[in-house]
Amino acid sequence: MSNHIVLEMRNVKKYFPVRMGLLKSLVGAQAQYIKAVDGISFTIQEGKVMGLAGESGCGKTSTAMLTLRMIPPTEGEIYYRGKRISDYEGSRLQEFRRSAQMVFQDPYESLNPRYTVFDTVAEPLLIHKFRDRHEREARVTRALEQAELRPPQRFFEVFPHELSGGQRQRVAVARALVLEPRFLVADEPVSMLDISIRAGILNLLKRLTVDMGLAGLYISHDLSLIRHICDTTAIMYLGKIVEIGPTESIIISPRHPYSCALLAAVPVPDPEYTRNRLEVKGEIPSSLDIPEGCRFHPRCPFAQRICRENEPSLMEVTSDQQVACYFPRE
Amino acid sequence: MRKFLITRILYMVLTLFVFITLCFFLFRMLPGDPTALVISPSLMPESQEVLRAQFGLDKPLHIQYYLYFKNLMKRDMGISFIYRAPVTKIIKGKILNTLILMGLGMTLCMIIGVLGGTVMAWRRGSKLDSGSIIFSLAFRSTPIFWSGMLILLLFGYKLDWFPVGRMHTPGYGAFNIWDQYFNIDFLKHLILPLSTLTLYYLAGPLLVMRNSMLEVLHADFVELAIAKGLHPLKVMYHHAARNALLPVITLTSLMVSYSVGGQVLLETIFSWPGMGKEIVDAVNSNDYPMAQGAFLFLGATVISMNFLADVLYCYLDPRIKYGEE
Amino acid sequence: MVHLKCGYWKRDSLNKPRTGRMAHAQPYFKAIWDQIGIVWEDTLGRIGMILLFFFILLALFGPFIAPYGAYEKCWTPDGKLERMQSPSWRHPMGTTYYGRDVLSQVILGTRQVVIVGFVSALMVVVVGTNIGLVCGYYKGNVDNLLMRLTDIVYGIPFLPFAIVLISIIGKGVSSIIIAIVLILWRSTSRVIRSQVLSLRERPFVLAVKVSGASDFRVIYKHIAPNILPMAFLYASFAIAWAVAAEASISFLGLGDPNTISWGQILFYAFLTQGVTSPYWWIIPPGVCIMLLVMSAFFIGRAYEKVANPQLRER
Amino acid sequence: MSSEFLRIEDLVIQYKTREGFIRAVDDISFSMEEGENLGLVGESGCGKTTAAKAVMKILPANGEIACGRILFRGRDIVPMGPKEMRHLRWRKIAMIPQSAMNSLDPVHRVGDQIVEAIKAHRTISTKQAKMRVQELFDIVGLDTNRINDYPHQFSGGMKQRVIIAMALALDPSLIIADELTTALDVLVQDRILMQLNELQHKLNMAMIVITHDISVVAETCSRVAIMYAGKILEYGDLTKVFKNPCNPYTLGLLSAFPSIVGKKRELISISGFPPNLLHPPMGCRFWERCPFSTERCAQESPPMVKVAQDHFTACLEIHRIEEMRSLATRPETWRTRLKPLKG
Repeated sequence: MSNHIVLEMRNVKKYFPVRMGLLKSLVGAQAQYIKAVDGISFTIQEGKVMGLAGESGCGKTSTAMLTLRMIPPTEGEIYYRGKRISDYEGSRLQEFRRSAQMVFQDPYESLNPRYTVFDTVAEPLLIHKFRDRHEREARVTRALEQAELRPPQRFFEVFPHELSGGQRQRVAVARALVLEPRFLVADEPVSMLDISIRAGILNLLKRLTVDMGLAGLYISHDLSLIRHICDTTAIMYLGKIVEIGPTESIIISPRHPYSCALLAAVPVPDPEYTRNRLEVKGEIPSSLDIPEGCRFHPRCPFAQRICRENEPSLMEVTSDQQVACYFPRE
Repeated sequence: MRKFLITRILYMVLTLFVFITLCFFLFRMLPGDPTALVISPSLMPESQEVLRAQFGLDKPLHIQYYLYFKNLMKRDMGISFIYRAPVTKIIKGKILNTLILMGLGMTLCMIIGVLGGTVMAWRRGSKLDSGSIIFSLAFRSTPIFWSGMLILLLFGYKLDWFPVGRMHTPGYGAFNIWDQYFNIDFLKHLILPLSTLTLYYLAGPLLVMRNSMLEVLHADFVELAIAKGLHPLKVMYHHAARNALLPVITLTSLMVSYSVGGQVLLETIFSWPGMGKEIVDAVNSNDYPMAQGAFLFLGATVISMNFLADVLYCYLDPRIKYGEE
Repeated sequence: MVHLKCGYWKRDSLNKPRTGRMAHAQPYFKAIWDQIGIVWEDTLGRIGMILLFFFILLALFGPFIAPYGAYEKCWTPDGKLERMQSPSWRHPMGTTYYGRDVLSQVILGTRQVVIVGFVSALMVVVVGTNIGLVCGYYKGNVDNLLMRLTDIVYGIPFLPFAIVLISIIGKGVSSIIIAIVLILWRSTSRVIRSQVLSLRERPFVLAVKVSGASDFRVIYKHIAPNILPMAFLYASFAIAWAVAAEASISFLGLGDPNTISWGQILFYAFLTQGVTSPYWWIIPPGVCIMLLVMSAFFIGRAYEKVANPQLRER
Repeated sequence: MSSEFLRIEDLVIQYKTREGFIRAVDDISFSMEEGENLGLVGESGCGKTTAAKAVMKILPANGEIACGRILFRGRDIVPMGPKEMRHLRWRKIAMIPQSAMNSLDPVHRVGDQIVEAIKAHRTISTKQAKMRVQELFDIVGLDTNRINDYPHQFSGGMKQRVIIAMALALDPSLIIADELTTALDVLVQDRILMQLNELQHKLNMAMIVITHDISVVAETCSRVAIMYAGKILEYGDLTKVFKNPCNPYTLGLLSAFPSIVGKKRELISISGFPPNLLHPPMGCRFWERCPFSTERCAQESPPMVKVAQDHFTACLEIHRIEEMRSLATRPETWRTRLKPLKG
């Protein structure tokens, strides 16, 4: 397996200004920002999938939008195969769009109800000016084939409401593949699907990344699913990565208290298994008002004075596992 | 809540301002001499001069605009060519006639619409339901002047149950407001136009209430209310109807805007001495100061009613009252 | 409802044989075809469509059917003006005070009503939909500005505005259409905007944006087909509205004096006879207005079920 | 009269649609004891929510109980009139609906909505009821100062707790929890499940846990019923069903479900989709997707058979269970059986 880095994030930040009323801005109130992503760095290699886990509102989706350059970063740099795409605009951005695609959470919402499967899958080709009708048909056929919708021709004229959830998600995968991208983001692609067919989609995504040499970013709040598909995993909390490393080592020996709590909270489908819960206090604070020091300290059961005063950065605990905590768990 | 109200008041003032400005330009688009707007050709040359100066018709447009506003603030809208009296004075005498008829009509529509719509949604698919839909839509499709004509023809002229048009029997002189509106004679004159108005506008609130009720009846909180073991009436009125009411309130402001139009036709048919009839008469006799005054007044009514509906909505919906986060 | 959430009861259609594909207009084509089908399924909707079709035919072929001209005076063989004749074989709907044939007037009056109804409805929907699309899609300042404008237009009472406008720019069919369009776009744009606001957040829109689609493409190729039901609903309401408005304006004597219309027939009746007008003179045009407006309302009501599936009978 | 707490016998529920009748729940039976937790597991559209709603008789207008009995403490509630039902609802049987987020009336204060539930069944003063609400807020871990807030001022997890507080208001003996934690984050989900479990043991309430998440069932229930396309396929003691599954569908579900503990294993995926309930298959509902099905499975509907004490299954090929268990964890097993679609 080659070691090529496809996507790299270097200390990327995304702040969204809070809309103020006219009155307030006249009075000259300080502009407030939602710090959705607050300085994250990671790399994804060819043929590998990185998992991004965290509670809702931790900045997972904003991170995904940044990697796809759907939104520009406030600060920091994003590299795609060595090219700095963070300040791309216009035609160069359009060119980049060909190589980065996304699969969405809700297969009932992510397909246009008025488009047939063929039109849905061929749309990216039309956007990128594939004028030859035969080529389009060939590519759509191949994409559907890759998404295991067989025989592809039978799905051409079908509308989304005639398909089952799993089939729809496969159409969404085909749409993402039709431009032969190098980078694929999947945002909770199976959470709306029935359990019995989840693995089918997951295995498909996994196989495609390996076979086609894609780099994958898999976003989920469900660590047991992340475990199944991802090579590396990053745990996010309030816009920052608190722990990152190989998936199995994070699952088996999480170091950050937050990761520990998150993992301990996942229910286990075994009636005889008893979990060791790790209580964390309160609820996730608003990203408008991020705590001083370590952003997890108000909820952390092990917080010390230093945690309240200084913010830890990612430190290596083992050769490939990094954690942002002064007192990592053993 | 306060923030919401302040923005609404600002919007209302802005809307009024733009509306008044629009009015200024609209009436200055008149073909020919702009003086036709304020100066009756039948006036003495001297008094023509006085008016010309007062309205600054010899001055550039922006000064005219300023004077127009200044006069408006002083409640001076010029002199009616026909009545040979200040427009403001004439409007003052007719405001109430219009507002009473319109206000009563709208209130009746709302009450019948909300109660009826609830019942229709409850008995959805029944004969009562589909009958009411067709009945109300039929009336809504009938032009109000035509139904007014037919009603007058039938109940006034043929059957002679009610007087044929006007607000009072000719020769009736009222001493005060009480006397003008609270007597049998007025009531008799009121019934026909009021029922025409109500029947015409009933379809709006009735059908909106029905539809919004049907929608709410599928809502999860209604299911929970039933699961809580509440009495069906309580579920119906305390939860379903209370929520279903909100779109109907939004409709009110629309209805006021429409009903001002209806008022014009209604007053023409029933010879009701109000602003609607006034604006038609004024336009037909090229009495522009009067037309402008009436138009301004009717627009202001609509704008303030819209504002009131907004406030009412805000009062009824806690999501606005206590700020959506 | 549980079972409506998932589509797997519908998968039978997978097995249907598929024939050649339609071109790019397909999303629109399918949307439009769906709408017509759903209206046809509804009893009242079907009645509405038949009535509307009838009036369109009348408007097209009126001049070939009408026995007399609109303003033609009818004379008896012995040279007397046929004033206020009650219905007879010669004049199935009687004659007017001016000795004109009411039936012919009603038939010939259809054309202006239908033209005003359709032209202004089309313009209203095109203007309103586009404003709604732009507002809802771009949000921000453009939206703020246009929505304030909508608020202001909501403050203008329609009929008084039309009266004043026509008295200023002159009588005529185009004046009526202008007056209607200037005011009526407001409700369409407001409703479309709120639909677009929610559509633009739907993942399928994001998906084509990820692929690099331009704003224009997103708006007109992906969002617009999905708001068609709403646009159609408002188009049918706009027809009803425009017809009623035309009738009202003509009734007030502000219509085109040289073109007959139903409102104008009633105007002359009211002008000469007041409330004592004979039934044959005022009933036919009034009924026609009512039926035409009603047909549009019926179609609209049937559409409402598309726009709002909760109302669909199950 | 049986002394059982809740017993459902041969329950059939159908929805009337334009295309015909849909049997959302088709001839299911189960029972539960006082204070017991029963998990109702199945995928979307399998009829689990419908079955639960039937227990409270709050089916949508087009749904009806076609036949069967629902015995609550020995009394059949199917023939009960509206008045009797109102008496039973919330006081005896409360529910935590699927979409707790939307289940609070947006125009009323949350406290008032709970007070309303209390006052519908008890004759106490509003003041006393309010005290009770404060107590309940305390129990579920909500700030008591917030009882006069409106629903939109709460976060999703908090709304869920309001609903739980409401469900506990009258100390019901049965709570129906429909997808209790699906929309919540893991940490919140975990805390709510734990709290509910504690409360339930303290108050000795029975609970029907409806979910697609078998790990939630594994942690909260003592018995389980696996539903598929309107039928119960396997049913009984939780440990027995999970440790000793006797139905291919259960085997499939368990092998499809990822786990965070233990060795990482490959997940299976059952090809195909559930049958159209407008025209359900003659035989076993699962036969089309089942890798072990035979001709007989397509023809005959399997009866519920007892395999052990408190462990039942509906499968005609039960004698091959050992073979099934050994093959079920392999993804290839479930891939091979792709029935040709009927033309």
